Amino acid sequence: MAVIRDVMPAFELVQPNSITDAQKVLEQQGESWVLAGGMDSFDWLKDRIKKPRVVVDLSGIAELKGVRATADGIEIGAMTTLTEVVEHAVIREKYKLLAESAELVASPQIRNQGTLGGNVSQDARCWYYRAGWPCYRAGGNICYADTPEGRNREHAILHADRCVAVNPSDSAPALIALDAKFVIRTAKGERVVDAEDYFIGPEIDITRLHILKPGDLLTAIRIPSTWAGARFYFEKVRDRNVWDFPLLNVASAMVVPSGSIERIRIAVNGAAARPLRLKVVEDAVRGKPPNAATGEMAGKLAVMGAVPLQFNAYKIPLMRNLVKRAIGGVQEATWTS
Amino acid sequence: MSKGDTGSVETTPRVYGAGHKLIGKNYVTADLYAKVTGQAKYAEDFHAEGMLFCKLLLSPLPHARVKHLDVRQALAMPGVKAILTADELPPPADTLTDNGTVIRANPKSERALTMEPLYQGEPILAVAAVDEFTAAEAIEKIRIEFEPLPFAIDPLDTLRPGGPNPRTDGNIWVQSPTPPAVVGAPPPAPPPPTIGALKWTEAEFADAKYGRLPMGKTPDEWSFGDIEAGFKDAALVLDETFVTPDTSHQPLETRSALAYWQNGKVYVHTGTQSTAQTVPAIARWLNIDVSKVVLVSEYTGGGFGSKVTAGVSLIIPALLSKKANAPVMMRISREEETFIGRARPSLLGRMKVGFSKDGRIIALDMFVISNNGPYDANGDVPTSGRIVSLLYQPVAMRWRGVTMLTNTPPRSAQSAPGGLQGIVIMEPIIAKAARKLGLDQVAIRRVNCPEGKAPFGPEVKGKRPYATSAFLREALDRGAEQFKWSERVARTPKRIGTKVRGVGVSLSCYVGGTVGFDGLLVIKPDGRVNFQSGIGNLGTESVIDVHRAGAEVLGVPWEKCDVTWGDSSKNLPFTCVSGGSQTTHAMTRAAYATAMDARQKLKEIAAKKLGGKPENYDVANERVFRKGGGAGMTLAQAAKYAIQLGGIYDGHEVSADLNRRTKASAVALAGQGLLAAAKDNYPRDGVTFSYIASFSEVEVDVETGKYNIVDFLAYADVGSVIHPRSLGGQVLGRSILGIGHAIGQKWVYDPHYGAMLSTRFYQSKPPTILDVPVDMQWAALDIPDPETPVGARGVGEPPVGGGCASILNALSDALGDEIFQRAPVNADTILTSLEAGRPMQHPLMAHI
Amino acid sequence: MSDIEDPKTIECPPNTLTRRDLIKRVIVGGVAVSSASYLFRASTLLRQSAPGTGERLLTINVNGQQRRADVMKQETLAWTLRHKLGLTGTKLGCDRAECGSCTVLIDGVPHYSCSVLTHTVRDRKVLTIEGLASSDGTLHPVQQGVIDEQGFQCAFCMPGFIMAAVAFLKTNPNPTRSELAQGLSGNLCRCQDYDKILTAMMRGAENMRGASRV
Amino acid sequence: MDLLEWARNPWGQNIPIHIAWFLIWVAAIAGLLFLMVHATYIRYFAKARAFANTDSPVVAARIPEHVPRHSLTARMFRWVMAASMFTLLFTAFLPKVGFQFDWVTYHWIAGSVLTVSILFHIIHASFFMDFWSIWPDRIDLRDAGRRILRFVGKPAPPPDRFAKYPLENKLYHGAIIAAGLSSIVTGVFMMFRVRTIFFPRNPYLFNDMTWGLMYVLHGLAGVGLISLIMAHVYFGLRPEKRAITKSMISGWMSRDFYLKEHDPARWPVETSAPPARSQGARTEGLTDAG
Repeated sequence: MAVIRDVMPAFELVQPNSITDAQKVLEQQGESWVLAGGMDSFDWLKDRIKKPRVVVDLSGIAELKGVRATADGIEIGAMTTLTEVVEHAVIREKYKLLAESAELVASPQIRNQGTLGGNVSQDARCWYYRAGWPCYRAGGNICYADTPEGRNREHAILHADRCVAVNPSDSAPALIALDAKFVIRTAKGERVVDAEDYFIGPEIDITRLHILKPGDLLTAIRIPSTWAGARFYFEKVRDRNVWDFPLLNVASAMVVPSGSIERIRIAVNGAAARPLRLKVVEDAVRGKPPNAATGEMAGKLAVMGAVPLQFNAYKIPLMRNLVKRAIGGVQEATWTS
Repeated sequence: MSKGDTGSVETTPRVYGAGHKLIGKNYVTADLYAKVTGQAKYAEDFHAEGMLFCKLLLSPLPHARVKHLDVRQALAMPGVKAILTADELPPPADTLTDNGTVIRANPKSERALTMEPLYQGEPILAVAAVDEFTAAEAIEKIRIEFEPLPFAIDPLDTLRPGGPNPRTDGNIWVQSPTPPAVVGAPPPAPPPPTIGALKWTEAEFADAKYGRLPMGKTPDEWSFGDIEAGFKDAALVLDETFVTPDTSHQPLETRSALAYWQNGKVYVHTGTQSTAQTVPAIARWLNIDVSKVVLVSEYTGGGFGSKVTAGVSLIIPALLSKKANAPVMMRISREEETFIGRARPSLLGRMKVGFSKDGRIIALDMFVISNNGPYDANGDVPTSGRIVSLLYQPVAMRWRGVTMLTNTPPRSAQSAPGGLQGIVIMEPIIAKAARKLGLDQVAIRRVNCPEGKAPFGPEVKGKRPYATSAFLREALDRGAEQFKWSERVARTPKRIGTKVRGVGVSLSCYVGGTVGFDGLLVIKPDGRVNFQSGIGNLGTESVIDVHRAGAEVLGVPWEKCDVTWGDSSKNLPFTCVSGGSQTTHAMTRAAYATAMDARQKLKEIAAKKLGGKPENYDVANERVFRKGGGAGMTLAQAAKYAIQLGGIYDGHEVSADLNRRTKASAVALAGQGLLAAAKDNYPRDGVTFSYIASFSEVEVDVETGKYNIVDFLAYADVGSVIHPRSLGGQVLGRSILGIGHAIGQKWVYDPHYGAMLSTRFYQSKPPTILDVPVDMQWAALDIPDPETPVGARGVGEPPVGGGCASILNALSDALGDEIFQRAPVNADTILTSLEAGRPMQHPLMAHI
Repeated sequence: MSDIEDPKTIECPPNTLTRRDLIKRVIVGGVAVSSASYLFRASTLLRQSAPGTGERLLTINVNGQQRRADVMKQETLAWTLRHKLGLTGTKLGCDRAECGSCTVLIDGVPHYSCSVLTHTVRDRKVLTIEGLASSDGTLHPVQQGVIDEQGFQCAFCMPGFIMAAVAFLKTNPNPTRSELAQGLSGNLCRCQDYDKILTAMMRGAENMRGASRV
Repeated sequence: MDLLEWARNPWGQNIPIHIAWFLIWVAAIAGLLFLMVHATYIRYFAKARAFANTDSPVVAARIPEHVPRHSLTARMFRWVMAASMFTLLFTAFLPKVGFQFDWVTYHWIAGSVLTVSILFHIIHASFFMDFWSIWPDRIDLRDAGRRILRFVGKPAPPPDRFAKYPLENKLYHGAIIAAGLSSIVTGVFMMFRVRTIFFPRNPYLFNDMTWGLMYVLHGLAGVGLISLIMAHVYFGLRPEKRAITKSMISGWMSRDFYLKEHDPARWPVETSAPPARSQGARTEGLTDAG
């Protein structure tokens, strides 16, 4: 049977307006596809790689949208658009790290439609996987990128296990650095997990980047006030300044009361199948001044055990330098002309 | 993040077209209102009653034979109307040139569909159905099995001893000689090329181990001067390998087409770079008479060489429409365009260059091979040699090259075909030489750049051909001044923190015009002048701009002028294709000739009616009148008289030297007013080229490998300026097209399956608005070319090479010569090389 | 788009056209005809395909008009606009949310209409390039800016750019070139006329400010 | 219901990628059913079993109290193999039934251990042990025939006692060889597809179809082993087989059991002159655990 990579296949569109209804639908319908902003989903559908019988559109569910103040920090509905996140006063004031990361996602139109929940739950962008090839991640038994001649410039340098795809999310490392909690609604009820536990690598499940099981819904992301107004650093390195996914990005939150790092959380993405929280680095720099020397040390520590593929060796110095900057900072260069 | 509006170049706005009323002046083109309101109809915007949609089945293999095909299930689906396969295509037709020469069709050339796909993504068959949804479902119901055949996506792989052949019978085109001319008979055409196999020895491949391009036998070679002597005398000899990327044209409008048959004629709506020349192409592809083809192409969403005469794929809806007896719309998806749309061939180049101590190039040994795709050979390889020989004026030069076939999508001319590649291979070497010789980058280009009737290429009949003119040195000097070159070079520090700045300059040039085409206009009895334009409307605005020259000659205000374009049934003249930057030059000449013809006829009419000799009359301000005052008449009156007089005056008789297509159009328009039609017979001493000096500054972050283009200036030597705004758009637009080759555009292929991985924009990386400075600068010398009456030369291609090369030179100025050996240059290249202290990227591997 | 009839007024395709009519309609205003033929084909499809059935006739507010159309569940807004409502000013450049040619405003916010399901904009206001000029034909200040500066080349990307600019300039009426570039960064121009586009859009901003003053 | 999972390779060709995982349950259930049927049969329906006893007291007297059965090396190999086999089965199938963990590393390490131990066993068995003792011989086949006849109530002479290994044991060993070797051979090649310490990763060693079949074979052998090992453990725990199981730990079996079940003529345990053969009286034996 021939293949065509154009024109969305037919599906039944269900548009619930409450989480409960959404869950009912997901329980009743077998192979159904959950549609948030759709910026990732439409690729799968238009390429006719995924052909769900039912698509459940969450855009009508008010309770999934908006930013609410909580007793301790804020709660962001999973269906809140990235633009709303970028522009929200409280986020800009207290959790700028998240705003900065969201602002660097794709393009303005995509941020107007793409949601925070979607951004953290999006699938890998490995070009073999996205071409619909039967790789491990697609349920097959091969990785086409990690072969003697495979093209793997954008692939993993850490924690690869058969699959070498990376997680492409920009907001994920920021949320990990902010110690965010992800609220998941499952058939059994509500479940809250730490940001870093929301993501899983191929060694655990090679077909998914996160812990959501069919029928589960990510409903909200809570950010505790623990890191409000901390010293933040976010940097994303990509080829083009619009649209492109990160080659690597880094997010850090530090509390530096008196010249030395008291508390710190730091994460990178684009290096492995899940955003990596760098606990080793955190422990190593705690109590040290946030300067170039500490940064150097942190950078070297961060890339320990990194294994380059044929075309992605650059990611090692890149990650080293990004971690270094996230802790030691970077000198702003301005020429007078 | 573009830092463009900090530290930008301030300029005094230049005034162009001194002494002219229309030429060199800005105005609003007639097509703009429709564009800006969304009324402008591109091919895909047309609809027809009962229109069917068609979808293509593409080959998943790079080279294979269809072993088994079963479409019954698809045909049985409700809503599926017809399926077209390769065996239903008309046989390729021969071409009859205007001088009667018959050019035999090449049976091995590309066709719209095939049962032996030669690249992944080549169309096998097409399904027409009531809608796209049904057509797509039908494609998935088709059973098809392939027999895989050997394939090569890398030109070096197929050159290796025992390497795979991209086509069953070889890997290169072989041209057998043209038979001798027979007296009386039309000049004979060369026989269609055949396919042969070229393999190099292991010994010849030895260099590849060290990242240097191996140099085996090549079918093509030329030289002038004594290069060995040159290398002996040289103060510095450099031997460098450089590889340029394969880049898709990616016009935003894909090659979609709508077709239907009425009264035995096929009506085709599609985008094209030439309304006039696409009609015979369609007739040839469908193997029908030209008179049976109507082409509608009012607006074309970009071409850049990929739609020179549209694309052969348009016969698919045409044939399906005949089969299903209904209009058929073929909407080409972006992915399909990536395959069947065209691309620029990558060139692998190796240059041995000998410099005197003042930087003069005294010997140049150039070797290039191209990655051509499986079908007809492109001119990039030979052109690269001629452009380099003109732009750097080497004292002695040898050029060798070969065009290699591969199982990758077909290539075609892309803005500055061969020119970009030649310049981009050459410029980094000049930059390196300047550093080694301690010379200023502008200075070393000054001593080498062409001037006046500069020679190029090898001798033809004992004499080297030469350019009509070149004022590049002046452009270089003025550009350096405007860009504050010396200030930027002197500025310290070069590095602040992790950021390093570098400046780059590049010369650039390309063919700037052809001659010998026709113009056609009618002065209507209401006094309005109607220009017939066969030029494609692909955004350069030359479709309208060139006629300003005619209006100026006729002394008619632009408000009284109309331009007819975009529909071959509307009697258009024989026009050049808008490719190779020929239009502005060729068609202003034709417009000028036509306007002169109209002036002459006006004077003759006046003389007939008012007495005296035609030469006693003059034409200006919409009147023809006796010199020194007295009797005269308006153009409106003259038009009425022309109709009364008939004959040569209203188009019933036209000059014999016109192209038959122009004659046909004139006949159709005869009697509507004063009809002027003329062929451009103006003499031209030399070949027309246009030139650009490009300047850029980059800021590189050595910790991330990321860089921004801080500033850019292109200074143009393109003859007289016709329309400053569209010229500026071309100069900067094509510069960025070149810049794209430096900062990211590429193809990525999986070598094992011969499949393209970079089918999406986020993978092939066309530049975005944030990848270039927010205020780029351009200027033009506005010095008329002495060999053309209007003085204007073409501009489309010349800026491209300079755009790319000036960025590469700025990068090596910032980072040194040990960073890259190929374009594009990205964070990965920069970081790995900086880590290692030498170029680390696989230098010769294709599509990484 | 006054020459376009509302599809709902056409029940079946007029099959009594002369050839001349057909060609005329094809080239000028064939849209009404096409949406008719679409209605026809859609209803046949309705019978044959199981998924995507259910209630498909919907009314959307486009350019201030209530427009009815028969829309498949998997249909994108770009497709509905172009093929059901005849609003072909909205272009499809990539159909994958990475070129911006299909940008329209939904409740004043720019979206890639190639990546919006029509069924999700039922109760929202859609504005396309065709709805920008006022009914008397006066161009929107941003459109006028393009005319003033001869912005764009092939202009296939133009409608998307203009819609993005119109929305951006509402939030930031007096931007620097860099800010404007950021605002327009979701749109690709392959003629790479970015510099002239920015100039034209800056002029558009100026025109808008001028217009708001009077 | 498809027994294999198929995929379309980059060239659009259909290739099997592995077995359908429900076969795991099929194998487990099959194993379970066998145990139940067998246990029930033994408990309620099994006829008394008879051997032709040919020992003269003289012979019996020559048999030592503890009949040596398995050398230390043989036993060590046996338990190493068992351990790696269990690791392989659990790391292979637990993730498939929902217990997700980092399994691949354990799997290929256990696989390597098994491979080495099997290689050792082959050499050891071929050169240092009575290689043929585990393969059915003519008498086994003859006796099998006789037993069947007696089972269906036809007259037939009683079968001889076993040699070192009962026929069932030999057949089981054969099945294990088949399943084990196929999973080992395919498994070794599959190590080219993951990162191991042995060789650079190269998934293109074979063409897609060959690889697919290899994965299928590996899977089938794997699920096959589930049933086989279930049966094996079951027998190991059955009362009448305990002596054999024990001997796999201690290395010896008692003279009584030896004389009941094994024919000194076919499995001589003392080096003196071969025992004289004679027909004669019979003794009631254990039930046949075929």
